[in-house]
Amino acid sequence: MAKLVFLGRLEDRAGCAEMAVTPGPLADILAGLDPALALDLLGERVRWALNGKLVGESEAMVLGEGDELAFLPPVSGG
Amino acid sequence: MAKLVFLGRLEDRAGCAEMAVTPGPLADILAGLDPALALDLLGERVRWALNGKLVGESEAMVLGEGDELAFLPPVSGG
Amino acid sequence: MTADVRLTDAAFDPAALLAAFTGQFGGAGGVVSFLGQVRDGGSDGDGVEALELRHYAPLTLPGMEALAATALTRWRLEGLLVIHRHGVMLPGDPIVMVAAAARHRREAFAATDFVMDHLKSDSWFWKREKTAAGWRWIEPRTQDFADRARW
Amino acid sequence: MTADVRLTDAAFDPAALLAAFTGQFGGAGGVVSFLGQVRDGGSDGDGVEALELRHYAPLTLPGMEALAATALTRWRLEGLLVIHRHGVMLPGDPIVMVAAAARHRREAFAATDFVMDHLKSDSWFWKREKTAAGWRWIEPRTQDFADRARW
Repeated sequence: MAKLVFLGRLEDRAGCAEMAVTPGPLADILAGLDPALALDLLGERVRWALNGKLVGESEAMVLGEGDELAFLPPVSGG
Repeated sequence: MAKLVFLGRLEDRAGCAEMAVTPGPLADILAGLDPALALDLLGERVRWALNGKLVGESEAMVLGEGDELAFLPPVSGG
Repeated sequence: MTADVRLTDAAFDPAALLAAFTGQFGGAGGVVSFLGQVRDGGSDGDGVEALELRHYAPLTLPGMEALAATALTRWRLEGLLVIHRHGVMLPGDPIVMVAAAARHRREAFAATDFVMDHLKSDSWFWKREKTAAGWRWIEPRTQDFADRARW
Repeated sequence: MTADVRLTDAAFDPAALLAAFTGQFGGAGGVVSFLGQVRDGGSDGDGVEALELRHYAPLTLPGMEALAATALTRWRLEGLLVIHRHGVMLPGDPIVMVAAAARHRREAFAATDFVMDHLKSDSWFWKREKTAAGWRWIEPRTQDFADRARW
């Protein structure tokens, strides 16, 4: 399995902090989510981290077994 | 008597922190001091305080009984 | 010199940490510290009962360490401490402490100020507050970006 | 609000003072502090064995109080502490601590920085240092005047 991680308010939108998903093209994974959540994850202020490293936000990404993709909304911390 | 107070390096010059002097015109009092010390007390970077308040540096001053005149060189503190 | 950078879910004692830090740097001459704590809402009636800071482990501590390293390259410091809580905190609880020791106090002030500005605007923390109305995520403050832009 | 301003010839405990100060201002959100201590000369070989600060009682504490009052008019603070030693101190001894509590950290930073700059350049203290060569009065530093001129 692969894993999606939702930070900040995205956790409330998703209803969970993490979600196990079937590996494969990200476009397919997003298509299986609630459309409103998928739209939020693709929002221009949301950054992505793949396996702990910031990456470009591309729907062309393919998640492999064990991959972790985190969705990071604007921070409000400190 | 009146009192002269020497702060900072002026204490070393005077050889004491305080000096009791006979009340009267300051010019007379200064004339009774070591001339090198008197010159230092009149230096342009030395400020004066009479009875705890800053005053203009004027040799025309007259010290009365119980007056305290302090000579304050540039500070180097804190 | 390396900075002492910590991310913790346990309460910390700012006075004890600062005393230990100051004791390490006897040659410093000056130590500047900033302590941020959860406001007790009493003063302005915002009624915050609790605050939670979430983080993303793979990014948050490495980001703090990179920020501290940047401060060490920009100012001549003898010591730098950065400690940040995550988890649920109550009014009055310490959230963050930054301390910088330097021979010249201007450098200690600038480094502490710089680290705080970037912790606020760039660090991977997400904050929510609990009031009588429940938990609510906090939006980034415009001021935080303005603060960061000073550097 | 009035500032807590003290001039003392006794050693003080910065950590305990700061903890007490911080505890008083739970609504503040942020506390900035500066601690100045006698450098231990080991690091640069200046070999200072002791430092003495003299003051002139009728002017020194009133001057510190006036400075604190000015800071209170310029920044929105919830609390301000200024404590300064005089007398003979040894390496590592605290000399001065300034702490400012504010809702907005920028104000706490600015007020602390301002008070320190003016304490250094304007306060009625005279400093001498003891080295192997004996006691020596310290000249004012040009940097102190430059620091004050920033305000």
